[in-house]
Amino acid sequence: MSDDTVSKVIPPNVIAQHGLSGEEYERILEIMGRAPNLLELGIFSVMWSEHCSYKSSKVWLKTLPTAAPWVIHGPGENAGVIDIGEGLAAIFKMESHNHPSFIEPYQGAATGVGGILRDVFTMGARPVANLNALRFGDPEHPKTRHLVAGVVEGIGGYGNCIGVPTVGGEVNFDPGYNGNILVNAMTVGIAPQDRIFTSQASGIGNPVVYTGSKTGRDGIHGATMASAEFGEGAEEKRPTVQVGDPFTEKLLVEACLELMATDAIVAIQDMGAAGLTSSSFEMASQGGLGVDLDLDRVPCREDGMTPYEMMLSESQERMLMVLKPEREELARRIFEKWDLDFAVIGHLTDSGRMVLKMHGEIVGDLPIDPLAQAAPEYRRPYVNTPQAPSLAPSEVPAPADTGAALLRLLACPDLCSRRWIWEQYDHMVMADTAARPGGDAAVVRIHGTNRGLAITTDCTPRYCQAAPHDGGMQAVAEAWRNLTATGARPLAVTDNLNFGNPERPKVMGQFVGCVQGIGEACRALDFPVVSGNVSLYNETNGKAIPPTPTIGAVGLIEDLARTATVAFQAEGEDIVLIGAGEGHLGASLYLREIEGRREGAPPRVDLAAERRNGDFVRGLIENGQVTACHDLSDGGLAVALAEMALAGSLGAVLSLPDDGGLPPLHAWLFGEDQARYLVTVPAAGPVLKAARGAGVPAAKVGTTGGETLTLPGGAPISLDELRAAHEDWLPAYMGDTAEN
Amino acid sequence: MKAAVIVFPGSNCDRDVQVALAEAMARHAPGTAPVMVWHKDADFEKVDLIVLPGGFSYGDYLRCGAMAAQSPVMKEVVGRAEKGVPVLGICNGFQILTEAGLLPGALIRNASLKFVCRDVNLRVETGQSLFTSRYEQGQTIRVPVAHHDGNYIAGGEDVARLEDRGQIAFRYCDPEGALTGPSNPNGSAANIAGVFNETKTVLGLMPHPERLADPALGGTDGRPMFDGLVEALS
Amino acid sequence: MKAHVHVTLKPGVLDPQGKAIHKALSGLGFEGVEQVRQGKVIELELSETDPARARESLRDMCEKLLANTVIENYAIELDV
Amino acid sequence: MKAHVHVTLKPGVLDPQGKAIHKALSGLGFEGVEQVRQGKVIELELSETDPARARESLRDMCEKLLANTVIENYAIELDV
Ligand SMILES: Nc1ncnc2c1ncn2[C@@H]1O[C@H](COP(=O)(O)OP(=O)(O)O)[C@@H](O)[C@H]1O
Ligand SMILES: [Mg+2]
Repeated sequence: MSDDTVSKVIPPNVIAQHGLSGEEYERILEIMGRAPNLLELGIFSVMWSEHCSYKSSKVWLKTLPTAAPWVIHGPGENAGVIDIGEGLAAIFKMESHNHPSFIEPYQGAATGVGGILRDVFTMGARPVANLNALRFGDPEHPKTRHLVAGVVEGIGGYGNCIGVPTVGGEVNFDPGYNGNILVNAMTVGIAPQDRIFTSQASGIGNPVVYTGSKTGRDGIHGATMASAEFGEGAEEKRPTVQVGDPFTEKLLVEACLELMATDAIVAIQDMGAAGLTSSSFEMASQGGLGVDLDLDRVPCREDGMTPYEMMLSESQERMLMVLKPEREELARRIFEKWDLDFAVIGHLTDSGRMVLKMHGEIVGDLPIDPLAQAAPEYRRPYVNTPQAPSLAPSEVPAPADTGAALLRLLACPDLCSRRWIWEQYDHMVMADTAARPGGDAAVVRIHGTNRGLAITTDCTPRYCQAAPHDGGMQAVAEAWRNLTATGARPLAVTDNLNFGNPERPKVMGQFVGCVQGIGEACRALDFPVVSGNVSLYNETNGKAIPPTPTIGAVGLIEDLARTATVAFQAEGEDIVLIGAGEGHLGASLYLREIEGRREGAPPRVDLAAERRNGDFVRGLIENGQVTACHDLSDGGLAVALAEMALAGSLGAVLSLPDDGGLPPLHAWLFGEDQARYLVTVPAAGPVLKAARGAGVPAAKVGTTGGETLTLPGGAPISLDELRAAHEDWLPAYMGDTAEN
Repeated sequence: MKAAVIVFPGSNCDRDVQVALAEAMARHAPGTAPVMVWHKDADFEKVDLIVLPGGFSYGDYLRCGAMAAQSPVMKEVVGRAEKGVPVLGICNGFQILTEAGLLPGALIRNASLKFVCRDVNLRVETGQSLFTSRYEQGQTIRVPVAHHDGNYIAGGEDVARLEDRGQIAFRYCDPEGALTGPSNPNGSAANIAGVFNETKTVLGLMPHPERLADPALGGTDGRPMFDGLVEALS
Repeated sequence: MKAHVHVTLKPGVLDPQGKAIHKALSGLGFEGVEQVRQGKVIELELSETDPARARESLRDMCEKLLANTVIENYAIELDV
Repeated sequence: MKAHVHVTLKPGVLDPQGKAIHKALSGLGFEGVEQVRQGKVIELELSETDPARARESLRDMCEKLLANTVIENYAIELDV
């Protein structure tokens, strides 16, 4: 080995800087049979970082259900793959870019989108939709506005340029995210089932090819940064910010898809977190092989880059492939056509080792399987979150004026219209967006067919905080409900588990509770988890974010002519409430926004009722019996009703059902009981009868019509007033005046 | 009828316009379909219509459309346009046409500085062109915009002269056809959404008629542009 | 040789970015800002060593690509 | 007083625009271009007449708004 890499004794502070514990270092010595050099230490450090190794979460992730007859590839690949019929597969995943987005919101969010897109097209899919689940701090916090502006612009900047529609997502504001925002991006792609690509390398001697952008010194140690808490030193980590180049990524998508239409590729893997290190390790280890890399051939953006920098750089828009040797020239021509770098940087071996050479010398030599398999795995101690006391509707005072309460809810940061955001996203490019943002789930047509995918992301962090297990269940149930409300059959889930420091038993307890809740709900709803991502250490100076297990979900619509949207369609239709409610106000938005209280247990999730009610509603939509449909969630019945009226520019009169036994009016209006939907039908009779037959609670609660919304016992509220309340908050907050 | 859609690196509405055009061709000129032309293929076959699609050619870096306007194929497009071959530029295609000098003016950053994607109303300023023959003058249509740099400035030319020569094709308006401030999504001079060259054989517009040419997507107001073109050129 | 090309909007051409910066500066409480215009600088590293030839080639680059002379002016500066 | 603020990407930070311009110039047949980086110039007209005070206020504007100091450097130039 060359001089600068000769095993010197690595000082303890350098080991610590690499985020490795003393115990972990001992294990490294054992695996290597000698002291590692700095390059090797760096490789261990990124491979064993929380981000890449899932060391704190793995034991719990294993408990999630991942199988179903329609699952083609579950967790373990770059993204999950499911069968959507007619020989096609949907490929999707969600991933976080939380820390980078807090440091540099535009580039952090943009590169987050770029990264998740790569995970999906690496597998052979053309990306067809992006979504983004965002959590910001208190609107009054001095940094929030700047972060919202930058993140939204960055997501749009990348997705718009690459030409993939951004069709949905979610946004919450909560002081719990003041020091740690969450940016979770999801991509869905479609591929022919017989052209799905994985990272499993094979064929000793086959060339290992690098393509895409050149490698720079950017993002070195991004993976370890994503796995460390913010503290006073956060500013010093700034040079790790990466700049995204969506134009190059667009070329990379097209070039990869062009090559994938041939039979040239043996294995392919994007260079994401931990760049060249993790992509080459992954390919070799999945194939049970070894790999020799000649670092002199790595296309570099700057002179004099060291092996350490090359192996750990997180420069964006790069791919690693193993090709059939006889197809190398074909591949080179395709990448050159698209003006992308193309370099054979090594080949596969049978050594089971990764051997790195530069200037003719070996600069690093590591065993692959021992490193991957000995990755630490922790069963971290945890304490369960104490049971939140339940709160009876009678313990929550009624508002002086229900209409005013509704207006306030519609205008609150967590419920107001997100139009200001989605209008900055091209949500129509590719000309297949059948249901645009603003409904329960986006619907994207499967190109060239009349079938569609429904897609959503959901999580209610305030529920997860109050009761992690129930909150985890609720997130899945809500995602399932959102898909169902469009008429889709829910198929599978990707998750993004965002939590604080897992070394703290309280945080670990939140994690465990949420994962268990997610698992239980997914099992009950036949809704397997096919991919996901874990983001831990989301805390600043010891203050953790609210537990936020974001659920992304995909469903299938067999006939786009038989779907429903939230918009009221016609005057004089009956409004039917499906599902039962007791007026649950614990942990509700009403309680928080109107009463200023954050307390109580979240609503109970009855998975059997979810399934029964949802299947019933989907049947109605498929039979063409309903004209509009919306699920009930934040803000309850009254808010759902107002959203339907605004979407259809048509009013309604809400009336109390005549079956008695109702909770207090305000609890009936604003309670957040689960497993419920509002539908409109030309006449309620047949639907009520069918519901009785199916054992599904249903009641007529009003009639559409006019230009006002009337709540029981209240004065009519004009749609204009409702619309202003709903639409104005975000643009006003972001400082957009009418003149723009 | 033969039509070509030019594909630049970074074009991303090429397939969208191909589909809308192909459907119009299937309706009015059965048996024909548009061809896709890679920007390096300067000697593409003779066609009756050239379309420059939307997207972010060359990432929209430097200036939108600037690098595409220098692409090998554009010399050929300019040459054919000068001989009277109709050229339609949508969104980025419009930006490329102004950069290539085929259309007057320039498109600069939206006044809001933000990307804007939403349906807008357009007033058809003339029905007397290859592109607008299936619309009525004064008619209001609804189509989406999606751009960051659609703020039209006449630059050198003045708007009144464009108006006199009948070079204004579409203007942003409210649903009733009034040219109001709030109905202008990007700050364009005189609410201009699309302009012709002097002979009305070249049209550039920021809105995307190809995105509302299919009832499954919520509207068909964009369809008459493609139908009219195919009908006239076949 | 190093060169800087300065590209600025012609006087009278609307400058949405400059306007927005102006507004934002006022919003931040900066007083006494009377006008703001935003331009671009393109920094090039050239292998050419003869200033006259470099300048000529740069002028050509500006006319063809770097500036849109309908709305922009350019100025070439050589680090000699 | 007139001021120019030059905002450039920090060394080592990827400059996708510069990269694309570089490629486009090669495509146009301009040879001998070795590197291209793109930056911004913000031109301000200030009512302040004291150079020291102007400079201080400009520095403040850069830190707060004109530059993204995570990835950009800035330089202030006063026309005096
Ligand atoms: N929370 C989770 N639930 C299910 N699967 C997960 C979860 N987190 C990660 N995975 C799976 O683990 C694998 C590795 O994930 P990750 O390291 O994020 O992928 P990548 O290397 O592509 O960034 C992926 O297949 C991913 O789907
Ligand atoms: Mg991946």
